[in-house]
Parts: sequence; structure tokens; C-alpha cells
Amino acid sequence: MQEVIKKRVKELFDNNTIVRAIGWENGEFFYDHTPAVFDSAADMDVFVYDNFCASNLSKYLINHCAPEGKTLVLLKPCDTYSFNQLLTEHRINKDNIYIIGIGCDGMVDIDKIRALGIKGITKITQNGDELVIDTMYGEKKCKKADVLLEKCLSCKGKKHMIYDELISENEDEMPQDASKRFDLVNELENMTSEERFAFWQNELSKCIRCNACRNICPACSCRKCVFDNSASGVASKANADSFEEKMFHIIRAFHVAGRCTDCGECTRVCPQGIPLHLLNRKFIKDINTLYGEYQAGETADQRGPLTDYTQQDVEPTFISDKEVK
Amino acid sequence: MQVNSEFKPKIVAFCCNWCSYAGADLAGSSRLSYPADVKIIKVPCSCRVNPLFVLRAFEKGADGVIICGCHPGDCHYSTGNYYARRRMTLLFSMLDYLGIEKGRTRVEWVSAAEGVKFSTVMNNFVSKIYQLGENVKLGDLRCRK
Amino acid sequence: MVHKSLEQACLIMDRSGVDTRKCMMCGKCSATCPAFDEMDYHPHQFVKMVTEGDIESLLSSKSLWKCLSCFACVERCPRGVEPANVVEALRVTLLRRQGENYITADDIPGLLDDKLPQQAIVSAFRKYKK
Amino acid sequence: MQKIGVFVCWCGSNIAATVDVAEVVQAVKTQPGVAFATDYQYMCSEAGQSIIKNAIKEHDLTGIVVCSCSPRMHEATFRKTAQAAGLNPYMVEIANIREHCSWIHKDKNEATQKAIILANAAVAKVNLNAPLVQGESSVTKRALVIGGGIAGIQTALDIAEAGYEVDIVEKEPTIGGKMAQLDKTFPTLDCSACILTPKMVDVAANENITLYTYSEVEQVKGFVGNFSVTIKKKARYVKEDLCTGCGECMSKCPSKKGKDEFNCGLNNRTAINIPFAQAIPNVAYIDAEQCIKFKTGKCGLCEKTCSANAIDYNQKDEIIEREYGAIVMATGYEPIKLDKFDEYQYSKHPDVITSLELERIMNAAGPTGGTLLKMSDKEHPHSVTFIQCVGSRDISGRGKPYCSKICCMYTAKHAMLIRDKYPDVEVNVFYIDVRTPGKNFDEFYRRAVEEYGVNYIKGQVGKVYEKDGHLVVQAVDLIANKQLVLDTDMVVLATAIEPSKTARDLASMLTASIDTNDFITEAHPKLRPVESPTAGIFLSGVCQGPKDIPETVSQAGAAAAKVIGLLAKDKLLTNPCVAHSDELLCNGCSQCEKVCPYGAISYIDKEVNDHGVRETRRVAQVNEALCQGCGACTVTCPSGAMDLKGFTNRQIMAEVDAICK
Amino acid sequence: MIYTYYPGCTLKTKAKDLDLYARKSATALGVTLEEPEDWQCCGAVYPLARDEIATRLSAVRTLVSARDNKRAVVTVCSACHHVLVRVNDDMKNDADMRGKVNRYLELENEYGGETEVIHYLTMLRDKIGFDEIKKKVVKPLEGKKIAAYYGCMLLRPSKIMAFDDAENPTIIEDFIKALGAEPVIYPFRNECCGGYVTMSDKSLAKKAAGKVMASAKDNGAELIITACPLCMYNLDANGGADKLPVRYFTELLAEALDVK
Repeated sequence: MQEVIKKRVKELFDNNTIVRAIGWENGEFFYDHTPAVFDSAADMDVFVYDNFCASNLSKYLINHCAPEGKTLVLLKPCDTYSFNQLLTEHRINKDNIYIIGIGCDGMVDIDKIRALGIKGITKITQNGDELVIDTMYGEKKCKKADVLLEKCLSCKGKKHMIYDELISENEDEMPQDASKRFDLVNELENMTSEERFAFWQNELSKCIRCNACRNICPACSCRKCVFDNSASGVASKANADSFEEKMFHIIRAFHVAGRCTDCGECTRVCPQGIPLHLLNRKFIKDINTLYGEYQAGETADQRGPLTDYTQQDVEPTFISDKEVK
Repeated sequence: MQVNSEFKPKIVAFCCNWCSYAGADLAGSSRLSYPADVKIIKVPCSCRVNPLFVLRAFEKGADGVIICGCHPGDCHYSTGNYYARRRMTLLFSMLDYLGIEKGRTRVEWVSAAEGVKFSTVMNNFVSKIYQLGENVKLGDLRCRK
Repeated sequence: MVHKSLEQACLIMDRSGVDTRKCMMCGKCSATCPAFDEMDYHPHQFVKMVTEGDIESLLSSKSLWKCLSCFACVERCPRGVEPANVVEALRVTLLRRQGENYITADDIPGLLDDKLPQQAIVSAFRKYKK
Repeated sequence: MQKIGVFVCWCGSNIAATVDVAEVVQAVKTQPGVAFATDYQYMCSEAGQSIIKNAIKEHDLTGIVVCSCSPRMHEATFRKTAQAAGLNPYMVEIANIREHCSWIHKDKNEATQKAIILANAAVAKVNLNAPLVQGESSVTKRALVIGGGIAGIQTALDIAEAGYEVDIVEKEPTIGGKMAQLDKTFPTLDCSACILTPKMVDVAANENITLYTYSEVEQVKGFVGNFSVTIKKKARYVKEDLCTGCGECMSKCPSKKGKDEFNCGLNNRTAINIPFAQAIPNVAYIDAEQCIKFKTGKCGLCEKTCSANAIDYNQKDEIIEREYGAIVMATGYEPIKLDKFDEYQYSKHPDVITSLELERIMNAAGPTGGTLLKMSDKEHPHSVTFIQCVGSRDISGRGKPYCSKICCMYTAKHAMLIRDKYPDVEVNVFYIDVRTPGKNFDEFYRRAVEEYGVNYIKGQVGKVYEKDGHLVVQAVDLIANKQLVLDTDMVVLATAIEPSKTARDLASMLTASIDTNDFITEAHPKLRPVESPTAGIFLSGVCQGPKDIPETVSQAGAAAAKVIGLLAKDKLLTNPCVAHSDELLCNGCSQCEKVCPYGAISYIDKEVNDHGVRETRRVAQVNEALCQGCGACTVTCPSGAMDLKGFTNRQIMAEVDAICK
Repeated sequence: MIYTYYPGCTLKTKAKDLDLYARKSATALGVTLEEPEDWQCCGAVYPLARDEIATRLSAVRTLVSARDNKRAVVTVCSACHHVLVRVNDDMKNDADMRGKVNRYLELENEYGGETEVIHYLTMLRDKIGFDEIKKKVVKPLEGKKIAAYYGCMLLRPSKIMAFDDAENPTIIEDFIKALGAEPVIYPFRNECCGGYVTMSDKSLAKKAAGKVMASAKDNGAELIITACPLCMYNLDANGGADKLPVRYFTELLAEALDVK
């Protein structure tokens, strides 16, 4: 697939359809491909697309779709939701963008492979639903399904929500069973209040406020974050207590509530391994149950649940007066 | 439930200018008492209350935050309290999810004519906060003198 | 002093679940009461006297035992005061005192006939000391 | 750094008895920014205001905190004071230490500590206040009156007399309202129609008044001075400009089984109808649900009969859009439904009637031609029993918790009129209290008792039932302490009144506050009784609370005066506490636009200079004339670009911090 | 249709007719009434005082067993119905009472008023339908002028009992019509017969019953029917010399369905 994409993008450069392309290139290791901006067909030589291209490229368009000429972007199915959400919010201009929707059958989590006890990995190739892993100690194999990224476990399906052309084989395939999407949220909800507090206390106290979650998030894309604005009165200071972490993460989740497409990038990039997506998913679950099913980015002209209401909406006392577990 | 007699909670009440603040005034002029632990901040509408303000209050040591606005359908600005209702429902649910006692936050609709309700709401809320005791989970320890 | 015993007034209000101060003395209960003519104190007076704490006078009144518990006063009171509940609270208060039986066990056999249903006995007998 | 003056008011003993004002003064002096603090007995007095003015000059103050009563009382006073001393009026904040403190707390120490915190919070806020300047908006010099009863009529006439255009929207086919249905009026026994109909004629004749009858308000947009209202004029199937009101059509109409609403359904009317002889406009309308032509397509007799060719079966509802500067609610009342009061047998027995029905029976144009007759057999009654407070002062859920106010007097009137006209009829009135505050009211009631021999019995009726062809009333006489069982021929129920069913929906449209009983809330119960807290909305008549005709007319005039005062202005000063977007922070995401109820936010592409980087960005812009300052946008904005002047994020957080310190 | 059937003590002793015909008619109407084992007395008189807990317990036990069987409870006796409905209401709406009772009973699953309590008459009206009954009537009671006597306990307080309009009830009249007879409406059909003091105060009981009886007769009734064993006894015993016959409504139903 990588070569097909590469060939097509080069063509588009050559016939002046595009002036720029956003894709992935090799990072320091073969398993940490990073987003890259390619300015010519020649640049495309280093383009990669394989099991380690998890990055959602849509956010890069905010800064890289200048008015002169079209920018090409490669979007996996899940990335197109973020793209639509950015269109909804007028953060990007579709006129300047050319989308190639590319097929994806899940991205791989290198840490999960390592957790299987496979060390000294030098190369990974896919063979059907199996990964063939070359290591310094010989060839190993594992099921791809066992080492998928957390975000791919609740895949929204193979269908692209928006595109100009497709390089994809399995567009019609139905989404995988997403019923497990809220399992962890449910599990937390079923804990006692004290247990939940202990869980989050433990998780959030790991936060080093590196802002990776914020920077990767396609919804969290303010020109200037309120936590960075000294005039806002809440600009972050040194991390001296646990509450500031909680406040940051609650507010961050709240700011993207109704806009978060559940792309899972926050959790993927967190260097401390905090399951941040569980905050966003809680909002998504509440929105779905209280205000009706809503998937941000499904189309580009939706009214978000927090900028909408019905007269019969549930009262906040529904939460405050719920029986305590 | 053990109630610490030393404990004097700090309670912030955000009241919309048109209904609940006037309801609080009516409670006052009707001499309908409620504990002095409640301090009212006037906002134009319940929709002016940013979740940040609620969290800020907790950060600075509040033990309870209550938001009062016009009854749904009666908002001075037509729709403000509808948005507030969704925002606060989700925020409160999130706080609960994080293991924070949900009794510490509340939204009540009190009209300008409901002095009695204002006083009742505040009395009930304060007694709930006394039951819950000091807000240790959310308080920023640095802010405690 | 209008108030005789605030303490006793509160006791009856708690026991009956009725805030007698809601009464506006319209007399609807007395207008409705099927046993009015048998009573020395009438339903609206009961309510007023409880508010004033004049419980002892009520406890010695025969009216307590004239109330038919038909709830017509409860149904029609515009103030949500429930005079029948007040009467029962007073009866119970009296019966819980030692020796204050309305009907004793010994009285019962003489009052029975073979068709008398159990409810009649319970209505009367529960007025016997607990 | 601000230089803030804090002025603590004693309010006589209202504050000073529970709050140690001297301690508050001492405490606030330690707060950052406070340059001066003092206390005085009455800050709102001229002397008190002079203290403030002098301090502003002497200490070069940049901000003011007044610790006093609610800002709803004197914020405007102190803003003017500050302005007179050269300070921007929006540099003033009020700490409400009366309604929110001294009046509700008993313990002096507790109240003092709370007052200090409230003062500190106000100081913290003023530290971040910025001078604000009010904008201006225009005034459409036309008023809308909703409701064409005596309240609406009087308000409209007064406004029109002052030279302003005024429109009346009335949902019924004629104006006149409840007063048109009354026979006589208390306490002078004037004929109701005789004093009302000249006013109705004046309405029709006044060039400044446009009448929309059989019409309803559909939608209201805008704000004080600039309301835009959609009115639906329902099809009456009769051309208003052609109909002469001759009534020929009514005499020919074969569909005669409609309930005559004007006579409370006591008799029938035709499908084409003019409600009463003096109706304004004197134009027929067709009840399409009853009309044979509409039901079967056949008939058309009225069309054939009408010599003016006024009948138009194809008429459609008409939608009218009009602009107004002020709106007056005069929606009036209805008697409550009595289905929950079946102990009186109202729904079962035709001789158990409401007082309004009695008005029609007593009226010469009514179903009995003005003769007092039992509706069951059209016989003369020998005894009439009135029951007061049916559904009034009722907190059981069956009725209304309030006193309906007019019943005591109209019952005395009815009793008196019956005894006057039919001395053979025994009249008993069961009452809980007789309430007669009003000029010549108690005298009137006493005349009923002393001169006309009406029996007033303190007590209520438990049950009404039929026995041997007459009614029996089981009641109590509380003074005699006796249960009474009286035979009577008619029972008249003084039915509680409730605001018109349309009031709640209209209040929502107008964003006017409404209470739990559906009465429209006034801006202040004593000092602003004819204004809604929503600027530009005024209240006239029973929609604000139960009142009789003299009171309604006074209030109608007062509302008119307020409207005239508003329309006389060429410009209105707008609330400067409006939203403002920081274009450097704005993402251009349009979320704020979606929640703005006034359409005050628009987006433009604008070249900005972001720390030396010049670029064109999509940014939000607030139309300050449209923005009403609710703040919905500020919370929707994740970056904090959108803020509200006078209630900025930092100001509110400063208050939070001060309270939680 | 299967219901838990709570007959109550009186129906097993003094009011056997009420019970017998209720069962026979139910069978004829295709309703299964399951009488639970080991039921106990409901308490017979609802304890109005709020600090009476023990006197509520037996009613709660019945309600709990019905909940555990996942069925609504059908009652016939007005007194039992009154007690069960009101205690159930306490359990549903009075948190204090609910707490005390649950703590006392130490139930495995706390009871919070979940059981539906319906009267035999409401079952006829709402679950079967009077039109349906009319169709099943074999021997219509044509020409009979029957007065329904509601009494107090079915109707009041209407907010809790929610049985019918307390001042103008229609359910028994509709029932009478369904059986083919003519209902007689008379003002004292919802006034007290004095049954509460029938044992301790004969003269008051006689006076009250006499008024009911007179009112029914004045309006042309030939027969009074009731659902209440206490009213039945009192109207019969204290209704005066030329009293009307008083029967249970179930007996008439059985008669009309021809299962008597």
C-alpha cells in the first residue's frame, strides 16, 4: 500500500494538483513514524505507511494549509472524523485541501509486542492477520489483533467520512464490534467513589504536564490555551499539588466534550501511560445516554451537544441525587 | 455520620441576576434564614458559570458549590439555563467519576418569587455539606492556611 | 399566655405528621364531619387547640372517640391539614399512658355479636392500651 | 493598582444591629487596593452620598465598594453618586450585606464575619474592574398591548392620548374582556357595560390605536426599544372592512348549538356570531368547528344573507410582523376549573353556578334576560347560598394558594343586588374572612348586612347535595359552633381566579419572569409594580396579581405612563456589560455564535497582528447593541477569548478566591 | 391474567360470601387469583400516627411477598385495600418510615413500595374492562335499582388511594350498569356509615348508617351493594327498621355471570 500511495502522491505533485503533502516518515526507530510535510515529489521518497502510522494528521492542517496551492493529506478512516470536526469549527478550509483516504486495518502498539516477551526487535512485517517479527534472537510471530493500539480496539470502522479519493480496499467493511468501547468507563462507574478517587489519584498524579496530550489532540487546538494565558487567571504554575493536574485534565476534557471524536491520540502519546481517553469517553458516554447518540465529526455541519439543548433535558440533580454506591 | 462541630464549610453560591439573586433578596427581606456559610456571587445568568469557576472554588478550599438560575423555560435570556443545565450535568457527572463526592455540587432553579425555596435549598445544601465534611479530595492543600 | 404547652403541641404535630399552623380556621372540616353533633370539641377546634398546646383538654374530651376516621375532613381541607390524623395522634397519646383505656379487654365479649367483622373489633380494641 | 474606597452602611439598625460595621471597616482596610473605608448610618441618603463623593475627591479613589442593601435597590443610586464625583459608574460594586447577610443571620459575630468576606469579594472584584461606557440604541415609537380587557384598553388609550401609536392584540373576536361580562360593579353599582363600552368605542375611534382582534402573538424577538413581534390574525371568515354588524347572518344561521362563551355557556349561539351587542369591532366571525358549511361544504346561508358581501369562507390566517419599542402584558384572568370541587356538585347540578355565571344571569343581555332564575327549571329561587373562597387560599393542590381578592366584594354586591330586587329571597353567605380593604369597601359590605339583610355566616360548606328537588347545604357556623343543614335553591361559588392560560407562553416569549402561580413578576414588589425585570415589558391588570377594576385601571394608567416615558426617549442607553472577543485568542470556531440567543455574534475575516505576525483570521465580533450580556458565549469559548465586561473571568474568579480564602 | 390475591381475615370468617363470589367470578372471567401461603392480617385499621411502626409491619410483609412473586396484589375488602395502599405509599414516599421498617424487618432486598396494589373493582375496570364484563353477563340484572355504597376507605384520601373521584365516583355505578342493572346515585354514597364505632358507640353508628340508608331509599334504590365487610355489617345491623337489603358487589357479579 505504501508504494501505491507514494506513486499517487508523486503523480499529484507532478500534475500540480498539490503543492504540499502531509504524511509520515521514519522516526528514530522503525516503529515511531512521525508526521512529515513533503514539499515535492522527490521528498516523498522517505514516505512510509505501515503498522506504525497511528498519528492523526488532520490537526497539522491548521498550520500547514496555506492559501497558496492545495495541501494533500493522508487520512485513515478514524482521522476523517477529526478532519470533519475541524471543518465544522472553521479551523481548516476544505478548498485548500486534497484528501486521500487510505485504508487501515489497525495500528500496532510496540509496547504490547514487547510485553509478549519479544525483545531486540529489528523489523516487523505483516502476513495476513499475523505479524512476523525479526529480532536479534531470530524470527518471532504474534497475532496482530493481540497487539493493536488501545485506540484501535474500539475502531469506528473502515469507512472514510470525507475524502477526495480513496486508496483503500475495505471501505464497505462494517465496523468491528464497538460494544466494548465503554467497558472500562462502566467498570469505573461501578466502583465505589473511594475506589474511583484512588484510581484517578494514582493515574493523574503521574502527570508531568508535558502537554503532549494537548498538543496531539485535534480538538484541543486553541491558538492559545487558556492554561498558557497569563491573563486568564488560571495559567499553570509549577506542579505543586495533585489538584492542578485534575483541574487541567477535567477542563481539558470539558473543553473538548462534544467535540472529541474519540481518536485516542491523547492516551497513545502520554509518556506516563495515563488512560486519558477514559475521561473523554466518560463525557461521550454521558452525552450518548443523556442527550442521544452523538459522534463528533461524522459530518461537517453538526450542532454539538453542548451548544444545543432540549427543554426536557435531564436535571443536574439527576447526578447530585443519585444513590451513592 | 460524624459531624465535626469545628467545621465551618465554605460554600459558594452562583446566583443569576434575574431570578435566583432576586430570590435570595426575597429570602432576605422575608427574614428566611440559612447558614452564613453560604456566600453568593452574582452572575448575569447561570450560563455565565464556567466549570473553571466551580473547580477554582474547590481548588481554593470551597466545600460546596451551588449554582442557581431561573427555572428552565423562564430564563431572562431565553435559553441560558438550558446550556447551563447540560454543562453542569456533565461536569458533575465527571466529578463523580473522578471520585469526588457528588453532594458537593448542585444546581437548583429558584425564581425571583421563591424566597422560601431559596432558603430551603440553601439549608438543605449546607446540611449536606456538613454531612460530607471538609473537602479534602479536591482542596488544594497549598491554599489552606 | 395563649400557648399552654409548646412541647406537647410539637409532640402531636410530629406524631400526626400535621402542621396545624397551616389551618386558616375556615371550618371546612367541621362542616364536613359526620360526627359533629356528637362532639364537645369539633374538628376545627381540635386543630386550633393543638396549635395552642391545649392538649390536656383534648385528651379528656369524648370527641376523641367520636371521630369515625372517615377522612372526609382530610379530603376536603383546603390547607392540607389532616384533622383525622391529629385525632388519631391524640388517641394514641392517651392510650400510651398507663390506665387510660377506652375499652378494656373485659368489655369486648359483651359487645360482640356473631356477625361483627374483625375491623370493628380492631377499630375499637386498638383503643385499648398498647 | 486601584485606590478603592469602601463605604459600609448601617441601614439604621437593619444592618448595624447584626453586623459590626466598625469591624467590617477595620477588616477591609487591610485588603489590597483599599485606600479608604468608613461607615455611615444611611449611605443612600444625601449625606451618605456626600461622604462618598468627598472621599472620591479627597483620596483620589479609582473604585468604590458600598456594603449595603441589595444592588437591586441602590446600585443605580451609587453609580450616579460616583459619576457625579467624576468616577466611571461601573467602578462601583455593591456588597449585599443586608438581604444576604444581616437580615438572615442572628449571631452578630457570624454575620460580621460574613459581611467582611462579602466586602472582600467586592473589593477583589473592583480591583479588576475597568471603566465601561454605555452604548446607545434607538427606540421604535410604538407600543404593543397584549390583551383587550379593561387593563389593555386603558393602557392603550392612555398611550394613544400621549400621541404614540399603540396596537392591541386580543385573542377573542372582540375587546372588552371580563369586564364586558359583568353586570354591575362594586362599590358603586354602576352598570359595567355603561362605563366600559364608551372606552371600547374610544379605542375603535382613536387614530393612534390599531386593533388586532381574534389574534395572537406568535413570536417576539429583540429587546427594549426594538422588539419585533409576529402576530397571527386568525381567519374569522368575515371581511372586517365590509361587515356592518347588522346581525342578519346570525338570525339565518341554522347551526345554533354552539356554547355561548360570552354567557359562560349558559345558552347557545349560532356558528356565525357577534359576541355581544356592543362588541368592538362590531364584526361577525364564524366558528369553523361548528359551521355546517365548513363541516359538510353545504349551507352558505350567511353568505347569501349578507347584503354587504362580507362573508369569505376562504379567508386564511394572516401573519403580521410589527416593530415595537415597548410591550404591555394585559392578559387578565380566568376563573379556575371546578372539576376538583365536586363536593359542591358544580359539574352535576345546574343550580350550582359560579359568580361569573351569576353575573350573566343577572344581566339584561344574559340567558334569562336579567331575571334571577334557576337554570334547572327556570323557576324563581327562594333561597340563594354563596360560598366564598372556592379554590382560593387552598394549598391542598386542588386550588390556588393565594387570595383571589375580588370575591368578597363581588359576593357582597351579588347578595345586595338579589335582596334589592327580590326581597323574598333569603341570601346566605358562607365566608372564612370578609376582606374589604379599599375605599368604601367595608361600608359596602356592611350595607349588605345591615340594610339588605344578607346573612353572613362564618364557616364553610362541607357538602352540597340534592334532596326532594332542592339543594341541601351541609355547613358549619363557626361562631355558633354548630353544624348547619340548610335547604337552598341556588348555590353560587366564588371561584378562584387564575392568570390567563396564555400568560406562561407569552412570558417565555418575552423573557419576562413569571411566578409559580403564573402571575408575571414585577421588577420590585413595592417600587416597580408595573414593570417586568425585563426592560421594555410592562404589566397591566390581573396578569400581575389579583385586582379589582379600580386597581386595574390605576395600574393600567401607571403602565401607560412608564411606556410613554420610554417611547419619549430618542435613544436608550444600553447595558455596557456585554461580551467582547479578544481577536488574538479567538479560534474562529463559531461555537459562541451557536449559543447566542440574540444573534449578536458574527464572524469576519480580519487581518490581525499577533506579536508581529500579520495574518488574516476568522474572528468573532460582538454587536454590542444586540448583546444583552448573558455570558453563554463565554463558557462555550475554550480559549477564553470571549469574555463578559463587568463579569470577566478574572473578576468572578477573584470573588471566588476572596470567598474561599 | 394472574394476580396475588389477598383475601384478608374477614373474608375467611364473617365475609365468606365476598370471598367466595370474588373467586367464582374471577374464574368465570378468566382471571387466576393466587392466594399466597402464610399470609397474615394486614392490621385491619391503618395506623395514622407516624410513630407507629410495628402496626405497619404485617402489611409490609404481604407487600414484600407480592413483590418477590413479581405480581400485583388484588384485594376485595375495602379495609385491607386501604391499609395495603397506604402502607405501600408510606414505603414509597416516606424515607424515614421506609428506613425504620426495613431496618426492623432486615429484609434481603429492601422494600420501597414497588408492589402494585389494586382493588378487585379496579381490576374489573382497568384490567378486564366493564365492556368485556357486559359481554360475559349471562343473567343481566335487568330492572334492578341498585345503590352503590362506597364508604370511606376506598375513596379517601384520594391523593393516596387514587381509586376514583372522591366526590363523584363512578366505578361501582359503571359496574352496576355492566351487570345490566340501573345504578341509583344518591348523595350519601360516599359519606361515612359509622362502622368505625359500630362496637363502641351504637347510637352514633345508627345515626350515620340511618342517613346513608335514608338517602339511598329516597332516591329509589331497592338494594345497596358494597365492597366493605364493615359497612355491610353496620348498614345491616344499624340501618334501621325498614332498611334496604345490603349485598356484596361480588355476589351480584357472580349472579350476573351465573356462577353463584
